[in-house]
Amino acid sequence: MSLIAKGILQGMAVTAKNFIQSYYKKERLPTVEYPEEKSTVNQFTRNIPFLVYDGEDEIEGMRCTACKLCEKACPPQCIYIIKDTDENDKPIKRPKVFDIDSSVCMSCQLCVEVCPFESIRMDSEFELSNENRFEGLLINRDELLKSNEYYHEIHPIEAQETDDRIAAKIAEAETKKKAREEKARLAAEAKQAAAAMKAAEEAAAETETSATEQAQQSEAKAEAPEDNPETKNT
Amino acid sequence: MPARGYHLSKDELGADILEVAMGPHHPSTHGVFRMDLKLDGETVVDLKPIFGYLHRNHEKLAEDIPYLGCMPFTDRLDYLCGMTNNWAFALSAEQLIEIEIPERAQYIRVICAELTRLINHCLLVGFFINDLGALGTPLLYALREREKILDLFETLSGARMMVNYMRFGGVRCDLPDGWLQECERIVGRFPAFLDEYETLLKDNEIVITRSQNVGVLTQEEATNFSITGPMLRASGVNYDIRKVDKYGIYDRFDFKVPIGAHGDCYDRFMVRMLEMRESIKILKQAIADIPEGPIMGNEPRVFKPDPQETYGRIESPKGELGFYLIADGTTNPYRYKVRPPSFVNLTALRHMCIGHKVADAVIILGSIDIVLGEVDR
Amino acid sequence: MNNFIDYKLIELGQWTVGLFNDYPVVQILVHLLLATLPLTLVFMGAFGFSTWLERKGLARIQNRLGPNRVGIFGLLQPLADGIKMLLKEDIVPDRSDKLFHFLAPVMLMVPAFIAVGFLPLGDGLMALPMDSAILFFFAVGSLNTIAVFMAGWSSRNKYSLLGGMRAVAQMISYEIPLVLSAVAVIMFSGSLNAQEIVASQQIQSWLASGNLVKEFFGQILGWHIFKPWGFAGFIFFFVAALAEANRSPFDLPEADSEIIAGHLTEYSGFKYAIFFMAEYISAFAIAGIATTLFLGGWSGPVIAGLPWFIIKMFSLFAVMIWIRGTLPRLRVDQLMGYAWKFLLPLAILNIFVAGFYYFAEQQFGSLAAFIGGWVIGFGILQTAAKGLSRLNKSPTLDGKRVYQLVE
Amino acid sequence: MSEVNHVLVTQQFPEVEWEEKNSCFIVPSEKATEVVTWLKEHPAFRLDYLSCVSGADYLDSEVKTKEKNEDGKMEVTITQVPAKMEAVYHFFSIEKKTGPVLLKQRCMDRDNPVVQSLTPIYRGAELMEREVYDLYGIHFTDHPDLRRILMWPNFEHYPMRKDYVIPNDYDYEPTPHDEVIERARERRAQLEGGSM
Repeated sequence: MSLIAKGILQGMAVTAKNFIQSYYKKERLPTVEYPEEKSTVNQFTRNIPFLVYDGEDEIEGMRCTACKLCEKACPPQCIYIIKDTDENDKPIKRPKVFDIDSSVCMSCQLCVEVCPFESIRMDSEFELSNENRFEGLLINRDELLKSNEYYHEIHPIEAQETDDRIAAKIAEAETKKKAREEKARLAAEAKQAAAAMKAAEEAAAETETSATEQAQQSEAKAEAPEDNPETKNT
Repeated sequence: MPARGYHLSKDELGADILEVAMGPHHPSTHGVFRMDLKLDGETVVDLKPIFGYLHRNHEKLAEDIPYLGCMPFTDRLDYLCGMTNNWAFALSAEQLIEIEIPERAQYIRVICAELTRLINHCLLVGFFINDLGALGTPLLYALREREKILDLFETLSGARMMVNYMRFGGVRCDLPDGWLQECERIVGRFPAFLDEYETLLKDNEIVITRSQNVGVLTQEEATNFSITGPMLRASGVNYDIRKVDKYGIYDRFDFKVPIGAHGDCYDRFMVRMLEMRESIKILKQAIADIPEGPIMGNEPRVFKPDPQETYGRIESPKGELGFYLIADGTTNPYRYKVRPPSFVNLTALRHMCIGHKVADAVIILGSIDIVLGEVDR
Repeated sequence: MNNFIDYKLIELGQWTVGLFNDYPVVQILVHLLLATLPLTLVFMGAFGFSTWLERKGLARIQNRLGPNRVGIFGLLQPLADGIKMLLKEDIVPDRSDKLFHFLAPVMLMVPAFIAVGFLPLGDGLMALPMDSAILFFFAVGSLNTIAVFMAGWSSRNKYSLLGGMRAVAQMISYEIPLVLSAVAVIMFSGSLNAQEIVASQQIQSWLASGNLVKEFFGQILGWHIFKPWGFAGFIFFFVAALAEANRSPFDLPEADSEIIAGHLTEYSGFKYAIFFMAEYISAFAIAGIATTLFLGGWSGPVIAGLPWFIIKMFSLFAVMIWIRGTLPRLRVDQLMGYAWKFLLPLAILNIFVAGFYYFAEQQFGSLAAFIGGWVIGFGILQTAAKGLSRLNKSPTLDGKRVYQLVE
Repeated sequence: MSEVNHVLVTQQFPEVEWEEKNSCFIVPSEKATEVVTWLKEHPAFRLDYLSCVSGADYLDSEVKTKEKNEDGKMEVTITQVPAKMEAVYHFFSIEKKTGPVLLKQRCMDRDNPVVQSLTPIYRGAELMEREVYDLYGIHFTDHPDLRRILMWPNFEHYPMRKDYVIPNDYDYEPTPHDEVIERARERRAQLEGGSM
């Protein structure tokens, strides 16, 4: 070290540069003054889950079917579901209670990934502070339910993808249904034709067996897609 | 005035030894960590690290959760480096079920891991200088740069620190549009920040006098103490798991491993600075080469591996992060053990501190780079 | 004359005292009040302003905004802090030595205010006009060692104790280079009187010449800092002053990353505020005396007097803030080593250089002495500094290092 | 995982068992120091770096293996596996850049498991062995400072053991689920009733 320490002066030059540039360079002053100015929430941000419903009515449009897959997948076990029942105590595919304990939730998104009905999604709301430590942080079904429009607002890309996927599913189901109807119709026609043929050719009694076989085959095919769970839900 | 109220004991010559419990609430123990110091004047004659204030028995928790459910818990180990923790766990679990990882996912993993290394190292260097007594200025510059990378992570995975991004057989989602360009821009600007940082600190006479020859670990000691990561390399041992195991696709990148010669705090600081530059090199190559394609193999979410044991490890920014898994044929791990780098690196703390001053004990602790989430688990 | 502000202030004072000509006892009291009250108020205000300045400056250095909520630009922040401090509970540790715990902040504040009294704020503006003001300043200034040690010892906290011990060691060590670097100035100006020291830094012949340009530069070029020994002396003085005022990088007694807050650990509420205030006021005092000794005191072009003094004092304070925002802290043994092995020999050498400079000026004239002094005198000092640092350096400390990059 | 030349070791130390399934050495405790020192010095291994020490706990269990017998029928054989505790060491070689080599010290006595500490040879094992002691209750002889590390000093149980019962501590940290609150209330009432 001589009289003037070079390294120290270099360092002081750096801090002086930062001091001066902080007055005119945005890069040097990244501070956002929070309550007045909120930093833009990224559309990929995830925080606490919410439930999506379609259309106007919260209950009618609810996508959730209370299948409890998310409850099982949640690592800290913060989701709590009770299935709804109708007046005859028959379970219906809708949650009566859907609670998320936001004090326990660790925003891992595993519930979103397991949901087969595109119902549970991540919110980007971050101002969750509450005066009540226990009940206040427990978010119930009605608070969780948010419209699909809201979903589009916060996560446009993801919401569009989801909608497309649902639309594709519906379309697929439609086509399947149509195909089924078509096949049923064809089968019926074939039956009719066969019956007619039978009637016509009872006397002749020639190609009877092959036609019946054909009809049976197509009938079996038409029945097969009925077990597909996805078509049921949409 | 009698010294009533101080815990004083005598050494063999009859001099008073002052016992100070530094922590668990102390400005520079990096969390709830305690060092019981015995001081002769200002010189440390004995040091006892006390752990467990943040213990939550994460290993026990994992035994009741399916493999995938453990993934978000790994984020909380070393909460600064979620990505590398994810990768280490994914790597171990992938050894259990032996699956192929698509090319693109491999590249994404490398990019994320190296970004994490940048985050961790620039934060560590900031805190280290903060421990030296600089009033937060270098730390805040480091935080300023880290913020940009955290924004990248947020766009990618939805969260800034608790990313939960990697999955067995790939990563959770593909890169959003424009992400790579943004990443390239940030990585391209990073060297300018490093230059500024080095001008601020590297030749600073006070930093040099404070940190050189403090907390020296020789090559043999470092190996014997099971030290890993930048700390080991600062002691002059050429051992980087990225080079040794070549896990992922690290063998495709051209990068070098910085080696220190003295094994003191200054070397640890400089090795980290140089490692950041090497990480930037890897990042640039990875961003240039990343192919299109799928990001996920088709592995079921819940699986039952055959009964077996596996140990997967990666070079996390702090050192060797390993996961020792014992599978018993069910969906949950039978035994889930984390080999945390900062916990093991703390073994050498006592050895390094004895004979130095109190102020040195603080910077030696800082140079080890601990995160209590990982130490106590 | 251009230092009319000072004269107006003095006239105002004389007029006020004159009002009480019939009551001699009251007159003395009024006189005392006039000497102390404005000073106290001004420096308390300056303390408030400087905390704001420091927080704002540090924030900008660290790329933050700093206080900006209370008042415009956060200017009322010090007031808010003061109110907060007043309202806070005053916690006294149960087993502490209550009397000394209480006395320590008082003990620290009183000398700080007395020291301020010795500052030549302007031409003739001095609260305690005294021929040996500089000597008294250093005498009073060293009292705060006792206060800090009292605080550290009486708190019965180990961190406080460590802080107190550090403070004693540090302040006693740095007192010596501090005074020795002032000795050169005192020798050169031949007086302990602060006003005369300031006067010795004005080129009197130029001031009297009537030439505006000469008058302008006559107020500047005579400052001791422009002389080689003055420059070196200023560096030594400033470094030692930082240590005396517990400012970074010598803030070891309250090193927050090591010993929490040192001697302040067990103080809260308004006692803590008083500590804070006393420390800032001693920092002002020491900046003021550095201004007096090396930066020409109140002398300056156009509006010589109080404004220039305040500008210079605050600039030095700003440099202190700047240093605080940049540098890490030294270790305790290095700190002592730096004082005894580096500053002290150089300060002594500097006295000799100053002596030779004085004779050279007498013999060869100002200009020759100036050039010769910078070439020879400063060269000697620089060589000595380099030699000393090489001597002091521990053999294993190698400064710049080269790192290997391996495959 | 690289191949381990296990024959070398088993030839040198006949007591050491080689477990093919997990490719690890099972070392009797009394031999552990000797074996490890030999492994550390031997040029074929040079295991200079102890990476990881873990504990593992196995309760009494039954293993069902299905095999086809001569008739082509599936036959289930049930083998009883006795309870045991293991201290598992992962070694690597920094010099040769090989590894890992697994080494297990096994004790069949779950109530009082004692194994040999490797801290005198690898100082890095100090904290990790303490952790195993703390969480599993495995005693390491010759360990310089065997204390609880993560749990508090007067904690009595070993939380990572498989038969450890997690205490009902909802009293301290209730969560807002009605059920949980109810459970906490019940327990509090139970406690108050008991104490009064």
